[in-house]
Amino acid sequence: MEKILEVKNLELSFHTFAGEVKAIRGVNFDLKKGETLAIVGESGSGKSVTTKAIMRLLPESSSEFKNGQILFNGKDLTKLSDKEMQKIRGKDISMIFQDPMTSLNPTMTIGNQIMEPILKHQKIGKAEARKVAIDLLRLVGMPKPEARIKQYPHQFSGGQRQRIVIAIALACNPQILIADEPTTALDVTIQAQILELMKDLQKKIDTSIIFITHDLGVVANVADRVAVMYGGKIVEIGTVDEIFYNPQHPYTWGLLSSMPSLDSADEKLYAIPGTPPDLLYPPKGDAFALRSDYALKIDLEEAPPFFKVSDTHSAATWLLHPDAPQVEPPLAIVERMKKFPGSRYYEGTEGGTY
Amino acid sequence: MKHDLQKPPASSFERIEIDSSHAERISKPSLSFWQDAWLRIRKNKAAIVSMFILAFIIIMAFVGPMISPHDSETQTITHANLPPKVPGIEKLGIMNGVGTLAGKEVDLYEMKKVDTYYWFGTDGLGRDMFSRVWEGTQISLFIAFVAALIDMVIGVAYGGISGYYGGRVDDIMQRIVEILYGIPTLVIVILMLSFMDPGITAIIIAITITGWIGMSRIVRGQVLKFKNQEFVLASRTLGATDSRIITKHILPNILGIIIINTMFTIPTAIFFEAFLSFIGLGLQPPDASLGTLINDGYKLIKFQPHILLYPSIIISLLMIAFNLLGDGLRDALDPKMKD
Amino acid sequence: MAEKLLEIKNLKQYFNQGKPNEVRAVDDISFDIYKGETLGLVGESGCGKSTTGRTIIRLYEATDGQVIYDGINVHDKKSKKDLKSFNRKMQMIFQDPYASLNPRMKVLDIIAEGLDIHGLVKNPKERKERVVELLETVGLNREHADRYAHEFSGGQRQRLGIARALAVNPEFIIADEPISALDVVSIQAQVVNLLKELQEEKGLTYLFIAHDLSMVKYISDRIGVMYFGKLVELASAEDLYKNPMHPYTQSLLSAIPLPDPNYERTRVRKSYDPASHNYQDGEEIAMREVTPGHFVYCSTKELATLQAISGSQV
Amino acid sequence: ACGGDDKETKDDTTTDTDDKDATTEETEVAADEEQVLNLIMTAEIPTMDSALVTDAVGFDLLNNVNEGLYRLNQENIAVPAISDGEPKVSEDGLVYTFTLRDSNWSDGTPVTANDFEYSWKRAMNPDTASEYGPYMMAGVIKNATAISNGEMEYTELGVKALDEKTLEVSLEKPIPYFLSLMSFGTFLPQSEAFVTTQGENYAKNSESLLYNGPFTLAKWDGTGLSWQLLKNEEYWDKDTVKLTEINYDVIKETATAVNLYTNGEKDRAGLSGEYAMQYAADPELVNELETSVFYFKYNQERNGEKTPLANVNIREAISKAFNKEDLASVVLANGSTAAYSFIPSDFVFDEDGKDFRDVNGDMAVFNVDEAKAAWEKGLSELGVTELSIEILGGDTELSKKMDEYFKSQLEGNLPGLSITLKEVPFNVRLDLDTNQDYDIQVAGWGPDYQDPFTFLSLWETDGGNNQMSFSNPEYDQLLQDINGSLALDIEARWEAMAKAEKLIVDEEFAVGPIYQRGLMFLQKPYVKGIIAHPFGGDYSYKWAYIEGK
Amino acid sequence: MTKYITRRIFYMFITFFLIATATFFLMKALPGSPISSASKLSPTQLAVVEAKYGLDQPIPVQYAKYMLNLAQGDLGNSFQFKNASVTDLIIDRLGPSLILGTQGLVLGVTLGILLGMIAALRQNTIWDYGSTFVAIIGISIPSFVFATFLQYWLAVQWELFPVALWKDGWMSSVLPSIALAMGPLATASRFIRTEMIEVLSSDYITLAKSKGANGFEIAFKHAFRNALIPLVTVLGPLAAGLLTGSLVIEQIFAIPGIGEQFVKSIMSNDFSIIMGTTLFFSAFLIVVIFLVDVLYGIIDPRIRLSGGKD
Ligand SMILES: Nc1ncnc2c1ncn2[C@@H]1O[C@H](COP(=O)(O)OP(=O)(O)OP(=O)(O)O)[C@@H](O)[C@H]1O
Ligand SMILES: Nc1ncnc2c1ncn2[C@@H]1O[C@H](COP(=O)(O)OP(=O)(O)OP(=O)(O)O)[C@@H](O)[C@H]1O
Ligand SMILES: [Mg+2]
Ligand SMILES: [Mg+2]
Repeated sequence: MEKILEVKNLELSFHTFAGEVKAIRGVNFDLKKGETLAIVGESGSGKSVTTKAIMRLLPESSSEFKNGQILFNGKDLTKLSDKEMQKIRGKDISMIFQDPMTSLNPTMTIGNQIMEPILKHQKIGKAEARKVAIDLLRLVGMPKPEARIKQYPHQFSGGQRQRIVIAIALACNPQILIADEPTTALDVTIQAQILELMKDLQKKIDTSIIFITHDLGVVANVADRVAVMYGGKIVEIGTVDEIFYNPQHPYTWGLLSSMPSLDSADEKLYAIPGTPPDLLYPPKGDAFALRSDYALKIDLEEAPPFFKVSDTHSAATWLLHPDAPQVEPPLAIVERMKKFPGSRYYEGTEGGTY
Repeated sequence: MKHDLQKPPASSFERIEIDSSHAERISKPSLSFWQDAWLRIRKNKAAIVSMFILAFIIIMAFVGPMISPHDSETQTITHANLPPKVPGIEKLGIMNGVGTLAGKEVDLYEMKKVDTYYWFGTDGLGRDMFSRVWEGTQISLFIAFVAALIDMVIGVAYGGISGYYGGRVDDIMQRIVEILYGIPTLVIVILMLSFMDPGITAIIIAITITGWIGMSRIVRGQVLKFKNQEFVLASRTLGATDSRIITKHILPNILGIIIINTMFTIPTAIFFEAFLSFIGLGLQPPDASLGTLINDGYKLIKFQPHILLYPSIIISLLMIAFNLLGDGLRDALDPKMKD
Repeated sequence: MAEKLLEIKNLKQYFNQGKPNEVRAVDDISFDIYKGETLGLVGESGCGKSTTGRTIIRLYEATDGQVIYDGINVHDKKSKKDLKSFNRKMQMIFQDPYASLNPRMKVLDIIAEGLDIHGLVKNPKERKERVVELLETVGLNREHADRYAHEFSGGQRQRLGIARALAVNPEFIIADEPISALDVVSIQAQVVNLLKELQEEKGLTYLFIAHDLSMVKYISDRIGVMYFGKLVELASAEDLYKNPMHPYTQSLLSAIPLPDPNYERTRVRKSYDPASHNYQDGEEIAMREVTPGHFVYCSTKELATLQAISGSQV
Repeated sequence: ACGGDDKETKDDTTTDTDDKDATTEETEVAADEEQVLNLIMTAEIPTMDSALVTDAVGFDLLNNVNEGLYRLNQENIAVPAISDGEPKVSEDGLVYTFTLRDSNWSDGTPVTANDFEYSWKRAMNPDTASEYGPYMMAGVIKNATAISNGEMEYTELGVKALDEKTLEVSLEKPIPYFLSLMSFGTFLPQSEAFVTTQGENYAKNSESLLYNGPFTLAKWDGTGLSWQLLKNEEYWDKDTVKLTEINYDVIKETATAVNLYTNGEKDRAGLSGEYAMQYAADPELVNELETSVFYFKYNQERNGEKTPLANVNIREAISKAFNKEDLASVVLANGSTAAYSFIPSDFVFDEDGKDFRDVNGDMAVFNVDEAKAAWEKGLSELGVTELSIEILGGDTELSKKMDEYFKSQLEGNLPGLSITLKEVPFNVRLDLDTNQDYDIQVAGWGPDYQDPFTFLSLWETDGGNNQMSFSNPEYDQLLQDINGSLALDIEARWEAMAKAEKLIVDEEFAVGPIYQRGLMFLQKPYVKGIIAHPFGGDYSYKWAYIEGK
Repeated sequence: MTKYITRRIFYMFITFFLIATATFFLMKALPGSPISSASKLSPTQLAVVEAKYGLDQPIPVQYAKYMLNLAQGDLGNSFQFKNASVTDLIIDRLGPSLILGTQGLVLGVTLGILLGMIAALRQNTIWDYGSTFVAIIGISIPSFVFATFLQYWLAVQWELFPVALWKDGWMSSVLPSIALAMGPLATASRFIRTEMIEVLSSDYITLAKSKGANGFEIAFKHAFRNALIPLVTVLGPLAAGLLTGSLVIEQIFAIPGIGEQFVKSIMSNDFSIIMGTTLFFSAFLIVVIFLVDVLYGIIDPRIRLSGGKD
């Protein structure tokens, strides 16, 4: 499949009064046409910053782009002028934010807000744009769009507002849609509706989606591929099955095993102890080592490189180093691995090799 | 996704035990709210410069009259209306005692046979402007601080009660505020003068009577915001009394805003005093404030600019400093303005 | 089951009563909470879960109804002293780990607040020791006592909130979405594990409010489902998940995504339409016991159908 | 100064005294010079109703738009105006019979004797609520005292129109200065027919008024800040009037006035002290001495208790302990002069032209030694070594500055004295004065008629203005004689008044004269012939003209 | 909605009534008498004059009378201007004050908004410091000093505008309006700067940026209206302050306005003018506050549709 976006070696810092926050410390990933890449990770792991860096939406005054490339269809976005970037935003790449309550302008009718990118990027008149906006609203499942287009955001419920935000994002049929926790603020039932809606729409307009969330259930639902972020880096990346059924990084293990399954018994949940690192003072070696049950001596010295697990799957942990000792993943993970052909605990008949 | 070429020694792949309490460590140094604010404000150059200016002015307000060779109240009628003359600087062609008299530039010191130096010149009664200006600064600052303090107390109490108890109480108290807004301040001020002698006290009371409304509104808004915050509810479920909630939870949280507002109240008070002087309700001589000095001086702008100049410079510096400091504090204390 | 700790009878909480913007946040609900159990309360945002919790703990005066704790109606007028002792027995953990800790207080003072109010410690040294003990209980340590809330991460903050509630040795804790604001499951698990441990150690009773159903199921013995101010279903956790009877509960359960791609590929969501009940005028709708311990808000007609279905299943 | 100017102009413009010639001359002047004057007022016109007017602006304008029986001439001597020559005076000096000249109101109707009778009675009518009517007439016009005390109907006032042109005025007692009073605003005529038709609207604006003076008022809306005087074509002496138009604007800020003057928009601008100093060498600066005197008013009894000022030595000490010359020239610096007497100079003269001011010579002269001696004496009489005294002053900048000077001088020269200053707005000061709630007050007085009595009468025991508990039987007796037994004996009266003045200023030190107010203003050199008056209206423009603009 | 407005109007009247009452009694407590030459009159003469003005009656009676007259729209007659009714006086004097106040406000607020926006958009650059400096200078220099400077330089020296007086039509109003504008300018620019900075960091601005909006659209289409909301709340007091605070300016520019007259009335105990003017001011203030609420609703649809602020 064709790579539509490549992020290479992205490094980014913020300058705050307390010092330099190294928010992104070397991020690499790519996005293929039509796929959904989910990025999971704890709060502060750098998910939003990564995507905002792609959109070049970070505050110019306090953020510093240190290194790397962001190639969109081969064009390095970091090198574009503001004007050129404005042409890309909303047209080729668009974005949905977490909080539908605050991401709409309270003093503008939703019609105008939807029409804005259309008028901006497509050479059509107001009346026509209005029609497009109504169609979009209908597309995202808003009843009576003709009437509601004249209303203001506060007259809509949270779920409806998120639909409006999606309508805005889709207004120009973008090649990439970045959804930064689009359902976190919503109820499960509404979340389910929105997720279904996004999947439907993706099929219709064949866009690539970067989907940020920390809800593993949602990841399992929407993603084709998954990137796990921790402390400003991607620690593991692979297809959704690889990540859920054959995870390699202890952090991924932690995430997956701390989730109670609906039919699990009463045993104690696995929990990752402690708190994520403060990126003002990034740790020397593996950022996760201090919270890990599987820490190696080298973790405190040197950051692990990526080790390839398969063509599509790699993870940054010393555990994959040939010299590393074999460790026993948590029970819940072993359970999961049992279902994955190719993992060492595979119990199926398809006969995986390692 | 390349492998490390430099092979690490096998020993480094030993498993280790990590103390889990390690993971809970907070690497940031422990900073209280105020330390944090201080760090922020330190980054704000304008605020820091303002602080220095303020400190300088405050120190000079007290030291100035002492270091001047002339007393502020001694009237040497023969030395009236002299322009500034400063030893040393006089050679540069400024502050050399030359002033305009009857449309001509003359060395007034020579003409009046004065052989001492008046750094800021003299006024119409032959008093030393240098010490007068600094004593005026003292009074202005005093008025400002006391007024701000009283204003803070009343404004905070009024707004606090109104916001905290809400409902009926709030309704009535807000109506009263509306009415107070409507009664002209001047009527109140003049009325007061019939009960008390004009002067600092009267001015301060005048400011107090009318100046706290803004503060009370702000405090009320803040209290309304905080009284339903979860940490206040938590304290309530623990059985905390109203007074505990107010003093331990609400007040400390709105203190920042109160301080910021005070920073903006101070210039207002200094100004109000100047305004009262303009309409003739101000200080009683020989007391002078920056406001009254400016009032006396601005008529002489053409021929004796020095009488207006120095108090104006100081009052402007004070205003600028307080405003910039207020701005700085707002940025530093407002959690929304993180980073 | 064990003895009743709390009986909620016909509790109503209307905001802005009589005004055009009246909100019936809690509209005539009744349930019991047994000693030592965890009762989960789920439902969509705005259905009245928090209000229920807050009314129980008297943060709001109930519009109507009773909350009987240990045989005494909490909402009766009481002396200050009674209130204080009641405040010690019942505590609350809040949803927002940022808003629930006073940003201007040190952790030591936040946690010691209950101790101070109830005079549980005699001197500063004892106070500090007690706080450290509480910190250790929630997995934090001595060095955290002198810090300010804003220096902590979300999970740590939530644990501080728990320590604060524990300070007065309560019997009953209302946990209002203690994990919803915590981002990833691994952090949520810290808190959930802690709550469970504490329950075992201290024999606490919980009212656990949440909308994350998998966690609720994990921690709760029984679960109530709320919909627009009403309790629509109440059953043991196991039963509710295996055999949801109210269509709203069914829709809720079908909407939860699980961290299992294979399951997700096949999950079908049901939607709930309140009109589907087709209630007739005059039909009395109430909580009715369908199977033992399993209550559903339904009409008598529905009850019959439900019983028929579950009967056939047995 | 103005008088001198006038004589010159007369020489310049009029070659002979023939009226006709003068007229032709003047029209010529008017042809090549626009006879327009642009003036500044410092306050609005509160009213143009001569019965109600109380303030300087009102009197000033009335003097220019109306004319009474008498008018002050260029030498500031009251000369017959509407009165056709001197009146007939009865033997006892109690009845004056005026014959009126033929003259018209601005609407063309004749001015009659009834207009005077009506106007004066109207001023005494309680319904009119005139303040100056009772004040000026009581003790002068027959029955006025009784009327103002509400004991008699106002119609009983001793004024009567015998016919169209004859007015008979009866007095309560002989008044030596009566004729000069006749030039005062309160005694102007009003047309009964006009006033009654206008009713409520009378004097509301320039249209609802009638004028019989050199000018008429125009463009005045009753409260506005600008108006105009236009030459009155109906005025009986209109040939003397050269100005066709005077434009007024109210400007309260000296800086603004000076700026307008500099820009050429105004022909005259008053200067306050600070400005006077700055323009000291300006050739356009004019200094004019007014007839207001400012003085220390020593309150001898406050709140029922005697103040230290009840001691004559203390009063003497204070009167002599400050340098009045410095005060006038440096502190005030506005053309004021030090005052060494209570009656101003250039105010009244005897028949030989000798200024009343010179009779007593300088009194209460600044003399530190005498002051100290009196002070010591006073202190020992009081049995104290220190005194704290309050000075009550105005709240204008000038009075504040002056007060500071007093404080410094008095405290410096009188050991043991400490002065507190109290500076309040005018109405507050009046209130304190009425309640006699002060120690020393810096007060001022301007004359209401051209006789020293207007000053001397203030200190009559229990007099309306004597809010300082000064009482001296000898003085009271003198006052009684001055307007009683000596009323017709001009010389003896003159002496009695001098004696009275000496008594209060130099013997009893009841008041301590400070300065006689002067005025400084800038005036364009082409403005000629403005006459300043010592009382009543401030200026007359009847003789003013523009030349050489 | 109509119910809300009726209630508001009812409250407005109550407030107005209370202000009238409070002012009346306060004013009666002022020292001195409105009779200008009181000191010259004998007590009996004074009594006659006072009786004519009804000042001899007990204060409650005077109050009742005043209120009755007020209800009929009669504010009485001035003491200073013996032949003018207070209503006429206020009407005559109001025009210039209103013109100056409005121009000053509009000018100040417009420029202030502009400066504030520049400062916020170019935060921590020379633009920001420059506009902050201008704003602070605006409040640091007393308006009379400022006015004096304007008059001297722009009118006397450069002859661009009339020096003073209310005679050259609009030109006469320029300098005083500028002098008056400084206060609102400073307030507005500070408010807008703070609010703009906050608005610019909000989610919907980020969303707008992500739609491809350029700097101009962000500032004016999206941020501006939202940043305006808090400014609206201070517009009321600001407007009222301009009217009352203009006395200094009116005096310096010799403008027949109401502010200057007001001070004079207080100084001379002109009861009827004090009352009339106060009532007028408070009525104005009350109406302005009401209008501000309406404006609030226009700017912020959240309030418009819920029909009320609280
Ligand atoms: N404007 C900024 N200034 C300074 N630091 C910032 C800024 N924005 C983000 N950061 C820091 O960058 C790091 C990564 O933040 P980011 O918002 O990408 O986290 P996230 O993974 O999106 O978390 P969440 O799940 O809470 O959204 C954090 O440490 C955060 O504090
Ligand atoms: N103080 C209040 N005044 C008026 N209405 C209120 C108040 N508190 C809550 N409500 C309303 O009562 C209803 C129930 O609110 P509640 O907070 O109990 O919901 P919840 O189930 O806890 O929702 P969430 O999951 O969002 O916390 C909501 O419609 C809310 O708007
Ligand atoms: Mg994020
Ligand atoms: Mg809730």
